[in-house]
Amino acid sequence: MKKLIGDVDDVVLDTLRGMAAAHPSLRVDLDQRIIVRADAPRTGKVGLVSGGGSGHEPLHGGFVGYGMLDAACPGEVFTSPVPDQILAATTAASGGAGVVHIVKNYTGDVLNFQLAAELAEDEDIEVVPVVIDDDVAVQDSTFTAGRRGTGATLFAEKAAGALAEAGGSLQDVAAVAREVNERTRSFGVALTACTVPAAGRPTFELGADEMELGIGIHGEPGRERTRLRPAPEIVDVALSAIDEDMSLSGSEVLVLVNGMGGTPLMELYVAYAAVAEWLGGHGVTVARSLVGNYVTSLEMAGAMISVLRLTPQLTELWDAPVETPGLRWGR
Amino acid sequence: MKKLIGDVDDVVLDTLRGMAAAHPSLRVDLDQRIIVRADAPRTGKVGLVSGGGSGHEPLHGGFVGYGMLDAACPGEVFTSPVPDQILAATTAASGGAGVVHIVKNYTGDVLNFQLAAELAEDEDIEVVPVVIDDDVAVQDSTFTAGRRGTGATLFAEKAAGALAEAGGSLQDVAAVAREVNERTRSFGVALTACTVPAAGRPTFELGADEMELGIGIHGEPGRERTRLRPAPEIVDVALSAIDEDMSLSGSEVLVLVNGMGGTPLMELYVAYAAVAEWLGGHGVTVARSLVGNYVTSLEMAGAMISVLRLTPQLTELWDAPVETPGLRWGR
Amino acid sequence: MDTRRWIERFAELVAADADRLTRLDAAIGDGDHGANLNRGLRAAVEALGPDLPPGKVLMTAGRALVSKTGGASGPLYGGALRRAGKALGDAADADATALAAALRAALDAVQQLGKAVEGDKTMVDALTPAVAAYEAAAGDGPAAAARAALDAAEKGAEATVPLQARKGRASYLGPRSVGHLDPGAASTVLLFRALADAAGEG
Amino acid sequence: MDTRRWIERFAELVAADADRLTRLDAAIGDGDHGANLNRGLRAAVEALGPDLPPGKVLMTAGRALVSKTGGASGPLYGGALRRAGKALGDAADADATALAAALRAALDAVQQLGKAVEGDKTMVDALTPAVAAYEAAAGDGPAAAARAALDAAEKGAEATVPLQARKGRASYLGPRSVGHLDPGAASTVLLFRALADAAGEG
Ligand SMILES: Nc1ncnc2c1ncn2[C@@H]1O[C@H](COP(=O)(O)OP(=O)(O)O)[C@@H](O)[C@H]1O
Ligand SMILES: Nc1ncnc2c1ncn2[C@@H]1O[C@H](COP(=O)(O)OP(=O)(O)O)[C@@H](O)[C@H]1O
Ligand SMILES: [Mg+2]
Ligand SMILES: [Mg+2]
Ligand SMILES: [Mg+2]
Ligand SMILES: [Mg+2]
Repeated sequence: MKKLIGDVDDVVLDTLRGMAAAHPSLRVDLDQRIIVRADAPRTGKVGLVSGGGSGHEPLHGGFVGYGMLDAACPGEVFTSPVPDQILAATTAASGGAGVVHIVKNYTGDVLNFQLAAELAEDEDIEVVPVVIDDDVAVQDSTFTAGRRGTGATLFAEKAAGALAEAGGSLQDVAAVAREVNERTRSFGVALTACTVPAAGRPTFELGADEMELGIGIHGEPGRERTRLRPAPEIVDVALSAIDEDMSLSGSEVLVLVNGMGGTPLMELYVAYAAVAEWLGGHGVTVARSLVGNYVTSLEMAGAMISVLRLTPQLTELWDAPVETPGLRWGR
Repeated sequence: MKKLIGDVDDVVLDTLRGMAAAHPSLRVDLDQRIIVRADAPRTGKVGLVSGGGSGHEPLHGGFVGYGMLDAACPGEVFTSPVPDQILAATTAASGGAGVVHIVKNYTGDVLNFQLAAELAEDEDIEVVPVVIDDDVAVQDSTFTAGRRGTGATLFAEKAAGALAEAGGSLQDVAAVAREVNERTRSFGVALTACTVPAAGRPTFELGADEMELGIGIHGEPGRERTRLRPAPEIVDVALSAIDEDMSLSGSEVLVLVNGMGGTPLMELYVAYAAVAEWLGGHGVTVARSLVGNYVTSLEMAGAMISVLRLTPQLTELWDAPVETPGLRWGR
Repeated sequence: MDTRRWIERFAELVAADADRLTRLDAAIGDGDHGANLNRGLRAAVEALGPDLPPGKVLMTAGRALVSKTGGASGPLYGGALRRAGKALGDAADADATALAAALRAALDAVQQLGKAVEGDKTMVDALTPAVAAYEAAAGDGPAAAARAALDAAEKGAEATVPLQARKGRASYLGPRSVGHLDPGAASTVLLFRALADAAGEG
Repeated sequence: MDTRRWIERFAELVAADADRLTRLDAAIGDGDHGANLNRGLRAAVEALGPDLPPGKVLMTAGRALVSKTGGASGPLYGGALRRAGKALGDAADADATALAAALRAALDAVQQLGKAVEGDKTMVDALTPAVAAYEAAAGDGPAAAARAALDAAEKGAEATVPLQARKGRASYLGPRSVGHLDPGAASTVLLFRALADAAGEG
């Protein structure tokens, strides 16, 4: 295992230490393991909290700040946070107007956030959870755990954060996050596996000319293994899967070409060139785009494409000023 | 070779296509292979141009925009651009007040920029080159090609760009870039090699428990190969080398923990925690910091640390608004 | 029935087998089940104060598991033990009949939280037959009942191999989840091995 | 002396050997020397219009190399050929004496641009003895002179192996650059092999 880390058992703590040192605009509580906006809680503002396993940086801690999250709670690598920790983040974010939980749809995240919400209600904090499940690689049926939450998480945190900053109500902030989720679809591919520090070996083995289609963000293998293909073909697989699930033709979209952590920007731009061409050729207008490593899976090589069908309000919320370590514009 | 690309021969062109599609604020000329600010040239403003081999993204093209570069000219992967291309960028950037070339100190870059400057002078554009050579891993002597240009390039582009935006003169803009270079030292390590697409195989082989100390940004091996060490020890090697060359104690610094392309943010924060601790323990005040992938070497895993001894003016120039794909704040 | 010894033994077995559990989870999940349970159970054992009644032991351990494990298994095992502890109440002793009821409550808790049914390729596939076997053999005393439960848990776990997962992370793999032992079912076997060991000692 | 054939042959040899040149460069540089020269020389051959005098051929090729190669080798080889072409002037023919002077001018250009001296482990280590050998054998005619130059270039290139680099990227490696053949010296051997081949044909 080749990682720039110290003690494997301390990797999350050391990450938090680094974030604390690098970002004076954040309040990092190493004991509670939460990352909080320096000015939280803001009285009267709806609080926005998210969290999940570590290893997806900058998600979620890197999205704490003006116009986005009030607090984040990172669990162990690829392991959902525990209820006490989620509660601490919720309390830190609570300005009396309620708190929205953005929860990626994994059994562990859903259960732990649910328990935390119960604890928060004991402390008279109203919590509305929004579950994100945008990954089309997984069949959505009552016979599965449902779809995974991936790139839509970033979109939901941005839109809900902007609305909360603008004074939106608890119900409205939750509703916009839900709307973003409903209008977003994602599909990811992996060229390499990744290694959970505590495990010390890759979660799966891939041949030199193989790739995984339909991966998640936890180092799990995908739905299908195929031979390595050129970027335009991969993009076609991903966008066709998305388009089949949610027809894109005629819409204005926000598109994210998201690196999984080990893929350099150069390749993401190459992929984005293919994405832009595909969408243009299918009658889709790209109104906004984002290319980079935002929702990662440790050092996995690969990319995930997320497409959000915009509305005028969602475009406005996307464009609204944001000031976080991971996403910043307008101030 | 596992890369998200199409035809290997088109990788630079495809990257430019992607950048063009993703960033409407840039004018990308695919024939000339240059990336230009949409509003360039600005009459009376000193132009700022940089370029070099591709494979270092977001450097340089990702730093074109308000408060930073006017134009960038990316060569083939790890290969300096050619004079005609540099001339095209220079012409595009020229608003009549002269153009500063930020040139990383590699024989090829220096020679090609020199030839381009001669061509530009034939067209009555005054060009002042500033050569960046901040890498302490290389002995600086008249018997070598001199030190390599690495992280200081980003700092110089930011400072010179801010000063040019503020109306600084040709000589002043060049002088501040030179000053940044003189006050910056860098040291990098690699945990893995990287693969130039056209070559198809890694530039060197590293054992599972080996790393390279004192690497550059072109996939070359470093000065020394050692066993893999924990992040705090690596940081100590890097900062000791920097400190020995330019004493840091008592100064206020801007520090960059820069990923080489394949190392995820989590590990960079872990490294930054160690950096902050080391500097604090050695009487150095970290006034500003930046953690992320800015000056990369394709998909190489590893990190480079750059330290700039700030002055009040340099802090101000660093804080000034910037709006580029790779670096953005204040607007 | 010494529930404290049960939990301690469960922690020992998981610590010894953490690597295998993690490897099972890497194959069809995210490679952290062993680390998760190990972390949670260390906290659970630490949380156990002296001289607690059997029900209180399970409630305390369950709460610690919920607080420290994370992932899906934390709330599920934690909720199960808490509910089992609640079922035992404040009684100073827990005989086989009481434990049978407690185990049933544990199973109910897992199913309420996780919504999985038998055949979904989860810990429920080991837990369900184990609880039934314990109930059926409760009349023969705690040691015999625990051995029967262990036997059933092992068979139930083994039976997850050919199944396609419908709950938890493994469900993302679709047909590719077939042919692997479910890690949660594997750790449930350890839960009943610990019960059998503890009952056998006592 | 047919300089056009010389350049075409150089392009052929580099195309055939690009992989080896790149591998040499990967060992102590950045792994692009073969690709660079190959790209540049393809452009150079394309740039050659019909019926150019020998000097003009070299100037045109040199300019194309500068325009299309990039890297250190582009300006160096390009500058060398341009200067050699200039030395030949507009003459319709280039005999061995004229070519000797042109090669000397090429070497001067490389050294003016790159500031390397013999022993720095660069193309200069092959070019310097090759030019001297050509000059010394010019009296025996272009074919014999070119063969002598090739011989000297090969020896000069081989002699870079034990050296520590003091110019170019290989200098970054310090002592680790010892034990490797310099890629630019290797391509200079091809330049003289092409010259020998072209002179032998003519
Ligand atoms: N909905 C569920 N109901 C019952 N058990 C479940 C459910 N989801 C997951 N599990 C069990 O949890 C195990 C995985 O636990 P663990 O790896 O610790 O959590 P995570 O999946 O969050 O990483 C699975 O093997 C399965 O037995
Ligand atoms: N200063 C110099 N003088 C002469 N030759 C040089 C100099 N620097 C580099 N070279 C030659 O250039 C070769 C490398 O060329 P190439 O790989 O194409 O360029 P780059 O080093 O820019 O990648 C070296 O092997 C060496 O022979
Ligand atoms: Mg997990
Ligand atoms: Mg090069
Ligand atoms: Mg797991
Ligand atoms: Mg080279």
